[in-house]
Amino acid sequence: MQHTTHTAPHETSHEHHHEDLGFWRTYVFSTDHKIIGIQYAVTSLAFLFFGFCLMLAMRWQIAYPGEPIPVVGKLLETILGETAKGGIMSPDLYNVFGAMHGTIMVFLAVVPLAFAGFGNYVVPLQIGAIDMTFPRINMASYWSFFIGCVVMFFSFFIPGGAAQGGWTSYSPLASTIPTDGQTYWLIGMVLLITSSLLGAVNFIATIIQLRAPGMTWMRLPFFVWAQFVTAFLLLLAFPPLEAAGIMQLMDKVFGTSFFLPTGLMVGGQVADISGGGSPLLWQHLFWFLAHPEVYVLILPAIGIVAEIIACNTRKTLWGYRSLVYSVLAIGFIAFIVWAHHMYLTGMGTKISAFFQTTTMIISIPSVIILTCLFITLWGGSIRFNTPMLFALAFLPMFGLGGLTGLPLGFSFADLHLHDTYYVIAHFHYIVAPGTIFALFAGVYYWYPKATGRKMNEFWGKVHFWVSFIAMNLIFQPMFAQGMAGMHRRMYDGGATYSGVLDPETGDVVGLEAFIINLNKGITHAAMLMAVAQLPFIINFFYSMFKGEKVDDNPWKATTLEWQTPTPPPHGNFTKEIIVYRGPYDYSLPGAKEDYTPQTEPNHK
Amino acid sequence: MTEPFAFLKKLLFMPVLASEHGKDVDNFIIYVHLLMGVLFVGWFSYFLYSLFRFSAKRNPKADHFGVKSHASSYLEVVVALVEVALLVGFAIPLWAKVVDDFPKESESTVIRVTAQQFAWNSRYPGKDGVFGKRDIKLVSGSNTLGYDPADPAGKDDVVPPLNDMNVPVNKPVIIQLTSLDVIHSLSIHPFRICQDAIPGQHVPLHFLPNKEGRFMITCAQLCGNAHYGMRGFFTVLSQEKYDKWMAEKAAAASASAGGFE
Amino acid sequence: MDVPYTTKPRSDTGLYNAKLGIWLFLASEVMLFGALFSSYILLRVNALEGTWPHGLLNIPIGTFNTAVLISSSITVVMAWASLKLGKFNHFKIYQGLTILCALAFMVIKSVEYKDKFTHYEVWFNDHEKKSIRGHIEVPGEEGNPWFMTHKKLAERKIETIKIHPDPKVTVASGKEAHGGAEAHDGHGDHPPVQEIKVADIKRLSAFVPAHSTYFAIYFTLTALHALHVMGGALVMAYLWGPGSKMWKTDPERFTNRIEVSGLFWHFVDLVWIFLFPVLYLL
Amino acid sequence: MGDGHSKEDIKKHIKLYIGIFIALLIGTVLTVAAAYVDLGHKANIALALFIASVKAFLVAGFFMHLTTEKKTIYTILVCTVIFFIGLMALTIMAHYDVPGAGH
Ligand code: HEA
Ligand code: HEA
Ligand code: CUA
Ligand SMILES: [Cu+2]
Repeated sequence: MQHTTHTAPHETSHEHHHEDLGFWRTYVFSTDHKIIGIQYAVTSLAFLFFGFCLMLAMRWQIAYPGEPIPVVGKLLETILGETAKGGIMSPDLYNVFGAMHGTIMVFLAVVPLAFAGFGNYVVPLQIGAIDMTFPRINMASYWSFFIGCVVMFFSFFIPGGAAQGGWTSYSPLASTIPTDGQTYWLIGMVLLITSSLLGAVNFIATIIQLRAPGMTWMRLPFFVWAQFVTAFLLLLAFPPLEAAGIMQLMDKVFGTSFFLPTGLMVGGQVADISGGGSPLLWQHLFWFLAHPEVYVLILPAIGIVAEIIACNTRKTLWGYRSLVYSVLAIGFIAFIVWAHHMYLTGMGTKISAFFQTTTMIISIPSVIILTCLFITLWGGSIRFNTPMLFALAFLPMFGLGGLTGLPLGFSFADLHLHDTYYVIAHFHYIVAPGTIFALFAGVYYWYPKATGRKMNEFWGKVHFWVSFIAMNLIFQPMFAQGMAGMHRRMYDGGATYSGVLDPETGDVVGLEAFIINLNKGITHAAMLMAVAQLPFIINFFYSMFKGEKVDDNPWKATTLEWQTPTPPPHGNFTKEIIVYRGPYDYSLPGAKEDYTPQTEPNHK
Repeated sequence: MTEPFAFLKKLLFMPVLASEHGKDVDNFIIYVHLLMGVLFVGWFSYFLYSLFRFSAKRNPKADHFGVKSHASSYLEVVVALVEVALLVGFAIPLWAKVVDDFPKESESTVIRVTAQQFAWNSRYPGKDGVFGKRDIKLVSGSNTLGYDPADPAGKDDVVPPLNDMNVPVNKPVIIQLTSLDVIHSLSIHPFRICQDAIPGQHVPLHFLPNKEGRFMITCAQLCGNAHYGMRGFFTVLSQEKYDKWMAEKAAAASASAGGFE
Repeated sequence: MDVPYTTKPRSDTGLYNAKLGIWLFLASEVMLFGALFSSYILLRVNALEGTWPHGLLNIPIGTFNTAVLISSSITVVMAWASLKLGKFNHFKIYQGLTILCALAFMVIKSVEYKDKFTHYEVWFNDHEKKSIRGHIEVPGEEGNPWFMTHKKLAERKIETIKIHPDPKVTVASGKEAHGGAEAHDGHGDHPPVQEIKVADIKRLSAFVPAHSTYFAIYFTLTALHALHVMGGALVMAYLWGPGSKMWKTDPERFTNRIEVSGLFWHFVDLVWIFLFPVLYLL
Repeated sequence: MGDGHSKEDIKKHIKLYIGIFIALLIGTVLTVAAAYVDLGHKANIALALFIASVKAFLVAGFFMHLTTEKKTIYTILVCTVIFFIGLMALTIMAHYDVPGAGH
């Protein structure tokens, strides 16, 4: 059945004629976890960039409503036609870009990069396994993801463009928009979900079954724990969205009414449907995934940051056990907080009390995790290299994003803050200067393992500082906008809701002008952010060929991925791996060096 | 009232306030932000100090164990306790008040608000204080709300123009909210209210406007390509002005008969 | 360089890889079907008074199909047990029977589906009038048409159709209803054929997903289940045929494969155990 | 595969399997029969689900060897079931707990 592995003949052919696989089997249809990891990483970096480009165009429209988009306006008109007439973004196109920015960033960029990319590359190495448990399923997972990406990307170019119901795709809106974008979105999602499920099964099985001798649970690097919990989140939270996706697809294609109530009007006419469905059902099933999904976005990032902080403070992680229990707790509770996105759909006291309570409970392990990482700094000997800078910046950025989740977690405060830019700022602080910084950190940190060369430090630091400043200039003003009552998903950036005069009193009604004007500053900061990526992109490709050559363990780290040749060969390890100690034995009293690899036996 | 918070409200860019329960909302938001502020400032100072104090230059040899005390556990317990206090002391009871403690209909201004792409319909019960009967089976292209034209109670219902609702000041308002097509959300920031309008569902909400003025209704849920333009006005008038307005609209309604859109 | 524990269990977990893998996969399947189940329940409690159809499925056929699926799950364990006992020939027989059961299930299911696609309900513009269920005659169509809708009728400018209403029968749970497919000629008294003006029709729908949320969820659940049956049957057919060569080279691993595919098959059976009463009887 | 799966054990198991098979068939007949007895709507549902659960237990417990499975598998399945129940229960409860319930 589908869960069997490598057949024997395949295996032997490997052993005997190593070079025989040829280009396609080695680099394209590879079953090697490292190649698959890199495939995931490259695909998702491309989509990260693409998702950002969509947002740049949107930011232009928000700041300068109705003005032609500079530079790419003409190009958009050529490619997309009507919806970008004269290089001006139409409301439909704005909604397309908005929905796809969210979808792409979450499902096509950050998750595949953080979970599948880094996870595939690093997890088997860190636990001392020769590969993933099911290498061929691993390959299937990537290709399913890839086809999903193609479907999503292709949908931009169909008549009417891609999905425009927001990344949340709330019915009835998403199912009644007459274009086919949503259908493509759903098909794409089913493929992406399949990919995630296959990946999740593989990760869990690998971590449970393939740990090297001596690699007990409490000796796992924290990154592995984070990936382990993440895999469970994907495994059990995604299927309900798949079910919901199938039902919405039925609504779109077969005219059913799963999410469409009786008496619904579409385009001024009574809809020709049976009715009897429930719009809220979609929301429940969507958020049942989407809340755990946000932890999927953050946990691998926390894992990366923990690795880098331990290594660059030359200290063991403070409170390793609390860290582990905290991520387990987060993983468990993440399944029962989802309706905090639905407080204002009409929720009574009891249910809202339940979800507010679980939401507050889940914030505690986050506090513990951050506390442990902060305290780790104390007494360290901190090396400020590029990965460390990004990892350090992650902490307060995630802190800010997390803290601003607290008011949102109370339904009573949500009365004022729901669906405003405060929410946008809240989660972007976590995913953009948070997760993305962690991912940058990971790229800089593991790059030497994959290529044998380091990325340039100077340009790395330029990348860091400009990005850091730009990110804060982008997202900090959004808190103010949100508090002032500016709502998200506004084609004109809220201009319609601003500065109207009361005909009787002459008072200004709605948003104050300076709140709207912040839009311009934010957009300029986003452009700065774009410029700041140039050194990174150039550095990334340049260093592949010209970067400083380094040895197998350039950061002097303890975990197993640094105990292999660089880049690791097929099968990963050239010697037998036995683990004798915990993952972070830095600066052990009495040790020769300031790091003691996990493979080093105890000399007592 | 809350002089000590006036400054904080400015600092947080909160908009004007025009409802009774809004005070609680604002105060509550400020309490939470105080907690956040303390945590942020505390940890951030600690963070900067450690970066300075323990840089490799200043501290070339790391201490394997680092902090030995478990003071941070107490801190975590404190955070948890504050959260419990906010939850049990404020968030839950205040929410209960918002969703359950409805004023008497006879003592309130009752409005049925129906959202549609991309406008707000409103309907007042008229003199008899009773809305016309509504039946889902009657819904059609010309009678989108499904009101029974034969029902006498519906004859005096008042239907003001789209996107324009008025209420008297200092009298509770009950809004019965629904939608015709997709999900919208009725958000009026000065009143600190927000409620999704969901097709097929009628959700009531209430508040007490305590300040005269013209306020803006924002649609807070993506509802299609003109979501950004789905603006409406909600005006709080003195009782006299309100009565006058109501009389005008009622006259207009009986002139057009039936009160249908 | 082989991935370890593909055949022998790892000592601390007591599991071989594929077994852990399949259970993880099944866990996610539980959530998939679980979500659809939850949706079923929500839609049902959400339904307006009297709009949830009852007794439209063919209970005898459903019962028979249940028995077929249950039989397949005993043959599938027997196939595995035969391998454990080293009796490859018995394995071939049992595994073959399992595949036949799967095929039988699919055939019966398609007959049921076909019945639904040609069975209609008509609602009238006059909402005081009750809807009628039955088979229809449409000018220009031979026999009972498939997938007819009021839209198609209007497009073809058809003015009247004929309907053969179902006889009244008493169905499960003692409720009285217009009979479903089981109420074909034979029992019950046949109401007379009626002629209906298309202009009077508000909706006309076969018992297809668009008919009602009930049929929507019925078809979604059963079709998804049927996909699982087909997938399982394909894998088992592979293991019965070309895949069974492995018995010669690596019997233990082959037995594991049979066990793992069997686990999947039992799960498919398990889902049906719930689907049957919930969709057919309640 | 060791534990409990030696040839002797298997032979014993086969008897059990056949017993379960018969029990499942009887269960099916019972389910259908119970549906024709009018016990009140709720009781009918409860009974049908009860019989289905017993059958499910037999299949999962014995055909799928869950009664003698490893701890890892139990842990995974218990979590899954908890999340499933959470999904179903909370979604349905949220449906009933709406504003103005006392209104
Ligand atoms: C990775 C992503 C991520 C993460 C981790 C979180 C974490 C949290 N989120 Fe967030 N959230 C989103 C992504 C995320 N969220 C997204 C994408 C949305 C919008 C979806 C949409 O509508 O499109 C959203 C929306 C959202 C809402 C709905 C708002 C609305 O629509 O009205 C709510 C409400 O409860 C909420 C709450 C929380 C809470 C309480 C946490 C908690 O887990 C946070 C816990 C963390 C802390 C409490 C930090 C602790 C830090 C310290 C103690 C140290 C501080 C030190 C310094 C700062 C130096 N989030
Ligand atoms: C992981 C998720 C994620 C990430 C990372 C981001 C990143 C960013 N987001 Fe987004 N955003 C969402 C998820 C995300 N967003 C979601 C879910 C929504 C809601 C959608 C909806 O309403 O439905 C949203 C909505 C949203 C809005 C609100 C739109 C509206 O409501 O109308 C805005 C407005 O400014 C915005 C801005 C930005 C900006 C400026 C960034 C920047 O931080 C981007 C920074 C990115 C980069 C700088 C890319 C760097 C890439 C490279 C360097 C590639 C290198 C390549 C190679 C080497 C090959 N986002
Ligand atoms: Cu209506 Cu947005
Ligand atoms: Cu959430």
